[in-house]
Amino acid sequence: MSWIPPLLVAVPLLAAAVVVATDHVLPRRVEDLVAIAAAATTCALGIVLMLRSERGDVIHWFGGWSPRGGVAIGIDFVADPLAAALAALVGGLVLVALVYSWAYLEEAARLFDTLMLVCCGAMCGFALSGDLFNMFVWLELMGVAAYALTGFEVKDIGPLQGAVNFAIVNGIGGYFVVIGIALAYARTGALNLAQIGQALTQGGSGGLVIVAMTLVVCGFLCKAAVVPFHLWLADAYAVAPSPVCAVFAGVMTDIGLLGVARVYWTVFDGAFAADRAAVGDVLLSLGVATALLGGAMAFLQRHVKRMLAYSVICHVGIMLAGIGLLTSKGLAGAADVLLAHGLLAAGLFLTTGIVIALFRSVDELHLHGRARGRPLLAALWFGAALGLAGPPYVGLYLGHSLIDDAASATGRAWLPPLLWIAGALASASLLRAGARMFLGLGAHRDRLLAPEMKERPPARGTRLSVLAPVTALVVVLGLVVSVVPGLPQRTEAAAERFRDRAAYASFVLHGSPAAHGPQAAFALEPASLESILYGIGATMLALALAGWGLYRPELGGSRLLRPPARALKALHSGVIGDYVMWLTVGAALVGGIWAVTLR
Amino acid sequence: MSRRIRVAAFVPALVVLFALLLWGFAGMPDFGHYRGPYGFVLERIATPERHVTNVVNATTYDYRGFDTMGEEFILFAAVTGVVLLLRGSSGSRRRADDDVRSDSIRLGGAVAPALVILVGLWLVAFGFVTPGGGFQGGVAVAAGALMLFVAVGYRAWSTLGDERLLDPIEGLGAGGYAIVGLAALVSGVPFLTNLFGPGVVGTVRSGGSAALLNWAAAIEVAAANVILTTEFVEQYIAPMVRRRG
Amino acid sequence: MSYLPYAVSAWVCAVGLYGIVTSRNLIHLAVCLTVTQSSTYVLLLSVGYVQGGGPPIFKGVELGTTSVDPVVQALSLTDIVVSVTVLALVLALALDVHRQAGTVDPDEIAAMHG
Amino acid sequence: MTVLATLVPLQYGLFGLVALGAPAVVLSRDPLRMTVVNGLYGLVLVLLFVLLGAPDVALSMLVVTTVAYPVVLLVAIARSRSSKEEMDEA
Repeated sequence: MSWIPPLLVAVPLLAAAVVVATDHVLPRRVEDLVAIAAAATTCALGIVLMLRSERGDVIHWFGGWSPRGGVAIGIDFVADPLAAALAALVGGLVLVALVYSWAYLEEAARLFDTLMLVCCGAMCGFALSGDLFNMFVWLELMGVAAYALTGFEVKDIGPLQGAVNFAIVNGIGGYFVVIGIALAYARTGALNLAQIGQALTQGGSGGLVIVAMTLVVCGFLCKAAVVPFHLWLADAYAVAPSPVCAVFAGVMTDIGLLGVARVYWTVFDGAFAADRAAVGDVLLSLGVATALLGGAMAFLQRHVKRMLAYSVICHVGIMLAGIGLLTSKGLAGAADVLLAHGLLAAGLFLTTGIVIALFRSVDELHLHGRARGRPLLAALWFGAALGLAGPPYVGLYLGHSLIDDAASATGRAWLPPLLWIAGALASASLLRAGARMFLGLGAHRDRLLAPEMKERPPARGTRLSVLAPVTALVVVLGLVVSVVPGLPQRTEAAAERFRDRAAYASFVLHGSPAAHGPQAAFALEPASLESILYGIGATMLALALAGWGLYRPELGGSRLLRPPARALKALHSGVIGDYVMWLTVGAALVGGIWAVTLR
Repeated sequence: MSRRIRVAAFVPALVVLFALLLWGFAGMPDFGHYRGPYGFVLERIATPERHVTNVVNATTYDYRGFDTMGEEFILFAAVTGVVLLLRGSSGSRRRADDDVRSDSIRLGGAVAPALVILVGLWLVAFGFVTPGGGFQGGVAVAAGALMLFVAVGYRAWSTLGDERLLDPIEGLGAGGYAIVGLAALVSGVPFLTNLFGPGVVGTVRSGGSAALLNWAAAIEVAAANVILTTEFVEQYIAPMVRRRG
Repeated sequence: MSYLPYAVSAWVCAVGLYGIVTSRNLIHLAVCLTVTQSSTYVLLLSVGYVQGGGPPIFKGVELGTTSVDPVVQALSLTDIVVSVTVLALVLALALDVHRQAGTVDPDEIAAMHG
Repeated sequence: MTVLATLVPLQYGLFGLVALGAPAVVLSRDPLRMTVVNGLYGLVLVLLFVLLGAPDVALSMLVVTTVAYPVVLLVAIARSRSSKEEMDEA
């Protein structure tokens, strides 16, 4: 089965080249079919690989250059269940986006298909790669395709500004990663994750390792849009076409977190074995700050896609907090949040796409009551929005409950309520927007919300016979994640292996297969009462906040809320200089804290 | 946020970041004392095993050939992106019909492009022997094509730069790299494994299928650069043409 | 003196970032990006340098002669390609921005978009 | 190796030029002037790379500095100087 990993990259990339090469020969619809077939193949191979890797990691040395005497001379792909599952999710969401845009983007030419396929291949490569520089290559490839997709609507200034900010912030993040790679390479003479990790375990920590970790982690956090590296995200996701956003929000953002988790557990964990808590606490704090800020900003939006973008930031924060706990349960929780959130966020963006196609607007207040009499759309919207809050056994519940367990196991009982509240805030904003659009409830004006965008979205295809089923499929899958039998045990087992640096290193460098315990049983884990209560509480809170948001202008209290709201909005200025300033502040802060706490 | 506040917040952060970088760099081996092992292992094995004298290219197209595949696709995606951005999402080119160019340049510029293209091809061909390779040679070939544009004028150029010709070439360059990799996989060995033996040391035929990858990269780079240049130059020329017409 | 190359790389990176933050023109900003990135090639090649070593090209040179690290050179080659593509993309975006907004000043563009 | 040893001061000189060149590029606020200064900075890097034993990288940098950067930059500058009306025409 070791032939599968390279195909996850080669199939979509080759299909992209074929689409360009045959552009003037094949009819457009045939090219679309080539693209769709490639994405479907990627998804299927990803699922096969995931199932296979549960019995042991699958490794592929490119060019047959396997390590000699523990020195890696080539590049490797290592498929573990988490990475393979992410690759499968990438393939699946790209497939959904391509099918959706078949009906949605009438003039979508080969350029769109090509860039989506390139993005798909790059994300799979990033997820599977076992080589630090190779990860950078896929990060850049993902970026280059994504900047252009963001600027797809070149007729408007918004998409262009979004693409510029996206490109510059992620570009600088990429340079940070390269400098970090150079540092690690100078110390260890290796680029292979396992080999660097092995060498650092012996070499100890010190300034070089701390700075290298800061730069690589901050570089990946730019992609993951974690505070304060997050500012570009709303500009970009608010303007990219909806199917593109579905892929970006569903997987591309989160893939930066996979990068952080991967380099931490394969490379840096050994060097900082004595000070794990100091590393984890920084990630945890960034996660909590991101979740709360994302939730609050989502609540202040009236542009629905911008609101969704901030809700993505909020959930990225929740996942990062899970990872920052540095336990298998926490990581497994983050992975399950990723899966459910990826599907639901994609579903929400796709639903927004249909609303845009039908009503030519993305403004919550402007759409007030105009989408009434669309029960299916309303059901999809409210279902997905509620699923994000995580009522018991629905949507994000499973991931949240695993993170709860991990938090209480590490003595951080304060963490779960914060994360549930953040999620409820994001969910409440979406419920509020849904209530205005689909039910016509609430006030017609709200001066607390961000100012109206002047632009009118471009005309889109409205063939609901294609758009609606695809969207419904994604939303339903996202909602049932929490009740898949055996999923929590299997993600936890996968997370346990993901964190085992020594086993990973000896498997990669010396080919010794790690021993794995018996396959986890298929059973529905009895959830802790706390999580059920949190889930119910978060749902009630989301509904209550949504209701308050609807009628807030009539209830008063604006004077208290306006100054903080204005301050928050001022931070998100859209000026690239400010964003890079915050990026620098963030990197200096993270590095400075680690410089003091890690010794 | 005003510019002054931005700079005031930025400069201290930059100073901290700069200090962090200096601190981290202080932990590296002294300049000129690279300790290996990666590079030294490759230097030891590349020539005996691969019959390649330029170890940089052996690294680029063989040991780390998979990175280069990603790199070719970065170029490929960037070109697709630039086309998308400069032509609009429909992707079809608005063709300008007039000739804008100075006649005086035409005579002088007949020989130079041919020379530059030859140099480019030489750089590609001997990439595994001496400095050079697919990227450097590819850009040089594209530069020769650009000089041809100056020499022959816009109309002849737009025939050469026709998308119906260039798109398949570009697709072939990037796709070719993936196909060479897949060919190995189909014959039951890992992706991008050399299938043709190492070739003869110090000649054009050294490097085995890595040499094919080198040529695929050269084709991709040359086509990509010609398309990029055409797109950008057209931004400049199209309105001028319209004004004349 | 053996630290100078690394210090130069850090300096170039900081200068480039300063240029990006203070820039009033997207074209200027794009060039500042390439300057920031140039710090990475300088760093990579300095890291792989071996005192007294020649290029890792053994044409007419005996095998086993001291030479510098080929790996960082391969990495720098990829890095240079990335810098070209990012420059081309950002400039293409800048051209479109100018077409739509009539300006390439990031502050003015943000103000226009609201 | 004695030939290479004599190059060491030259290396440090070029590192110094790079350190001066970067601010020179960044502080050229006029884009056209900046393109020229950036070209010179690129050439300094090319020389440095040659002295660091990296002719392949130097060659890449050379073709990039002399061909790719100037073409895209000059076109972008030329277009960004034209007025809004001309752009609408286009």
